Amino acid sequence: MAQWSLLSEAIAACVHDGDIVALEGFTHLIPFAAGHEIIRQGRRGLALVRMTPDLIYDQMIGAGCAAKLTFSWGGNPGVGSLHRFRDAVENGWPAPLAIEERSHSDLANAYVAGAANLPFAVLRGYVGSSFEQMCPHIRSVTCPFTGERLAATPSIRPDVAIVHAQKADRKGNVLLWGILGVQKEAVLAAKRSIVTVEERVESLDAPANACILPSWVVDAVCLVPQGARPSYAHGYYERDNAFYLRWDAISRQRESFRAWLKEHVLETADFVQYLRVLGSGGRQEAVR
Amino acid sequence: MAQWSLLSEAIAACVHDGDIVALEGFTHLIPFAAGHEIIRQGRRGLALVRMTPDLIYDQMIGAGCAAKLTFSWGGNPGVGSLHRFRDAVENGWPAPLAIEERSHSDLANAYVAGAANLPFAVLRGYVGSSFEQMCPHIRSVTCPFTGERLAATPSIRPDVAIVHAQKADRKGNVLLWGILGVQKEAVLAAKRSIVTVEERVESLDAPANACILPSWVVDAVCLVPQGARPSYAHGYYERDNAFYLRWDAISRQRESFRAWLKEHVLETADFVQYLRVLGSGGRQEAVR
Amino acid sequence: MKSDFTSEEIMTVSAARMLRNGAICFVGIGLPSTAANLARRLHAPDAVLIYESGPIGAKPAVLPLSIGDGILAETADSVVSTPEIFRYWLQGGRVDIGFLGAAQLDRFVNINTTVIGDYFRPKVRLPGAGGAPEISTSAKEVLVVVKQSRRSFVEKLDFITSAGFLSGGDARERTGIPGKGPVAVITDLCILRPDRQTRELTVTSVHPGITGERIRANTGWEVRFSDDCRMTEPPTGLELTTLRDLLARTAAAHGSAGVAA
Amino acid sequence: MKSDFTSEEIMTVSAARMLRNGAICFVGIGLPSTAANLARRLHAPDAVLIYESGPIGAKPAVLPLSIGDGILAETADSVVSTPEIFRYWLQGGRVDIGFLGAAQLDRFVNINTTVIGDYFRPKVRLPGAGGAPEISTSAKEVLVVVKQSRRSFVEKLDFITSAGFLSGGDARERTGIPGKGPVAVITDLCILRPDRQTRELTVTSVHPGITGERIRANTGWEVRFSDDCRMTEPPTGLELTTLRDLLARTAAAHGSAGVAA
Repeated sequence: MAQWSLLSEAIAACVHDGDIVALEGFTHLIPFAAGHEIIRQGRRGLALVRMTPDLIYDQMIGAGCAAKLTFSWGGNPGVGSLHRFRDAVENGWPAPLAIEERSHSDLANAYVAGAANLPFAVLRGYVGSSFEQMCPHIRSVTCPFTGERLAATPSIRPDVAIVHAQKADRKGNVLLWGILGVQKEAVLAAKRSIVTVEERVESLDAPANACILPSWVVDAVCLVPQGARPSYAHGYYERDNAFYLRWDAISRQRESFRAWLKEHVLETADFVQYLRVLGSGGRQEAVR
Repeated sequence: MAQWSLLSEAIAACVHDGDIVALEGFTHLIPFAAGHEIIRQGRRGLALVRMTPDLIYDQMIGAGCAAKLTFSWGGNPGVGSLHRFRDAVENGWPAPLAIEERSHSDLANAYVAGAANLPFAVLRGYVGSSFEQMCPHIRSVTCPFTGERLAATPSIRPDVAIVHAQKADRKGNVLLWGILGVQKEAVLAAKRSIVTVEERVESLDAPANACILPSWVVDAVCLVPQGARPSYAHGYYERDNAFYLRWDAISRQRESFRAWLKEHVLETADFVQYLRVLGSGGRQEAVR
Repeated sequence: MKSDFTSEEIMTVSAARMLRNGAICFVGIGLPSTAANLARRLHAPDAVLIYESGPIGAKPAVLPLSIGDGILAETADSVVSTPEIFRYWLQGGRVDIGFLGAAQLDRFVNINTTVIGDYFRPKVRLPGAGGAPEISTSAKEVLVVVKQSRRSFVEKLDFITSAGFLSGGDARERTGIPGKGPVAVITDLCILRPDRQTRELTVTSVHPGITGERIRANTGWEVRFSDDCRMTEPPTGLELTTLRDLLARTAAAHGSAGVAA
Repeated sequence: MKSDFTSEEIMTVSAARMLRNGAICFVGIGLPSTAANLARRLHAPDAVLIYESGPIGAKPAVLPLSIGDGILAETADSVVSTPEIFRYWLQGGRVDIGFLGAAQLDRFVNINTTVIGDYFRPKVRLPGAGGAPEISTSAKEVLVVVKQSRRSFVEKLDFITSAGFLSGGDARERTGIPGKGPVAVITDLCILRPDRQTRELTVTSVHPGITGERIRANTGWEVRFSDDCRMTEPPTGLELTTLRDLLARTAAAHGSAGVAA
């Protein structure tokens, strides 16, 4: 049964050095607040997993939290490179970053396999690419009926999954809608999970067949309004695209990145203060 | 792009003798009207597929439409045996019925594999049971990472899938809600598909992340109000449980079954007339 | 001793008592569903009922007519597709208790719901597996509720649909099946539990007014009684009232035609 | 010849023209998304746009800022999970056209979005595969839209992220890949199509005002021109107005900060 917690307490309890950690969200509902709290608490040696490592993983990698990254597309969406990610891979700064590279289709299937308690995923994938030669985690199975050869890849089973959602009720049942990405699968594939939400409500009043995480598959639910900024929360606020553009300059050099991280994350107490420092107070749309 | 059609035309165009045909619906939204039309048109030699063959498959089997049945649970839910199904398996009446038996988990996975264009499904299934000895369609694969042995079964790829849903819009986009069963997977796994609906609407006005079949994955959409009777349509009418109980007596003997089939199906023009003959006119709840 | 409850009532009440509060329970239709919903109204208000048709956390006010009754969807915390139920929820290892019925079982709680007689030329064709083969292996524990007779409690099964303890002893563990297997079989006569060593079902609790003779007469093998076999606690007034009220409200809601589950 | 359109405009318009009405199109973000949405406004109102984040049948009024922009969800016929997109919709064989961008490609339209240099000690680490490896094999046909330069059109790739025609000829067919592969590469200079026999990209249409010399200077291999190479039809007034209007409305909706897609 999910406990309503402070985010700082949830991260302290659930995320340990060396854990396999997946923060998911496919451009929507990206758990920035949780990522910042992991940085603030100084976690090290994490094996990060994420289909689309973007700004929050760039920040975590640059902050030195990660030893490994399993991913399928790492970029600043619509803008360009992730400079901290590249610096880690190309130059080992601030620490070497091992990578386990997949395709979207593979990772999405691997989360599904993890949620379904299967050790591997089967997909029609990678044919003709260099992946099979370069990436030992990509193997194959043969269909016992047709003899066809298909790609097989290990399932994803994080120690902790962290996602952001729109609402949770008193008991900790979570509702999310809009672009769902692999959030549900990430939570179900993980041993532990934390969900940050925009809003705590008495009752979810969810439509039939909505995407719901029942309280009892979640460890901690944390009320963190705007916790997905600068990404967006459908029904709450839009993407702060200016920040995505600014990030390119902030992150390009190690020094400007470190200064930004210090001021905005390391020296802020929580996400509320981060938003204040960021000066986003005037930008809080109410598109609900 | 789905064509709005008469059910009789859709069955004539899409369902041929010898086809692999799946009418799905997990106690909810069972496409009775479509099953009756298949009987009326005298299809023969069908390889029927359905997780829970119940009254409509009992009727189709008793009417002589089927040569094979792939299934995981065949009974009159909450009542008892399917007498026509048993008569076909035990005595070959009115025709021998080959069976391909699975578990729910297997068939559900096999539809998923079919929808995903994979030749087989992988599941943790059947361990310790007699299935692997008796059923040659149940094989195994070995995980290329952990060495674990898992069950592998052939995917389901029907020639035609038929489901019933609540609504479709002008263009033929289909919305269903409530108990979803494997309907979406059945349609996506099939080469052709027919959807009967309760209602034709200008716009679906569906909630976010609702279960929708886009028009272009469906061949024919047919307006057949109450087309799932005596099963239920969430938001429209409840299950006619009295009929499920009555079916036990009707179907127990070949003669009473034949008489019922003749009067209610073979000698009615369509489902509207069937409902009239059945005398259900007085029972049309409006629970919407 | 003349009891003021029926044998079906004590069976249902005894089965309900087995469901601990907060347990995640995968519920078969019929007797298991009745028992699970009774438990929810008594000591287990926070039990989470999962039905294979898709509802998770169903809280029906009356008993469902079918495994996919609309009332399950309306009262559930979430309604997912049937593939998702089997893949993410059951196989995912999230189910504490699989609550099953059975057509036939043997002394090691292997279950047959497939055929009587030869598989290819059956004497009686039963409904088939449904969800049971994977419920019996993926759920952490299994409860079975079934009326006891020589037709249901048999010496040898013609087909093992769902694994219990197979040939007994550590046979089940050796297969690598994740779930622990059956912890109790609740009947209209008694409660049986697997012996720790042999895993053979032994009578551990006899319902009031039932003789050992009657149990033996309704068991297709030489049934053993455990050394500390006791009498089943009779249903309390509250248990009986709650059960009868549930059934009455179910009949009222569905009409007399509805007394199926 | 001084043209009244930019090279980016004729690229986008030429790419848009390739998308036939009613086609089911799996859309990459950036140039492909712009082209596909332009096509929807011109000759292909019934094209079905699928984005890997989950929207099926998206009809955004302005361009999305990201592959998972809320406007895609709001205007879609259906929004499913990302696993479902890849499993049921792409791998399911339902996509007519995969519309891709590329960091680098070779003469056989193999695409690299992974690394420049050694895989384990990369000179430049690129974003990685995204959906491309499976889009390029599962979509029935592939369109590529990319700015042409010696950095993007290279003699040899350091990593094949997504299969084009591999080593050319029937190499792709021999792998059993279901999709037919790339049918055209649209750049800011020209349109290239694979030769029927060799499958090598050849210039089949040169944009107005562009010389063969300029194309050669921006191609990392000895590029061939097809015998019937013609001049690309310049964008019509309607095409240009529609594109500019789309971009202007996009900028207005997202603010100047929004001109990302």
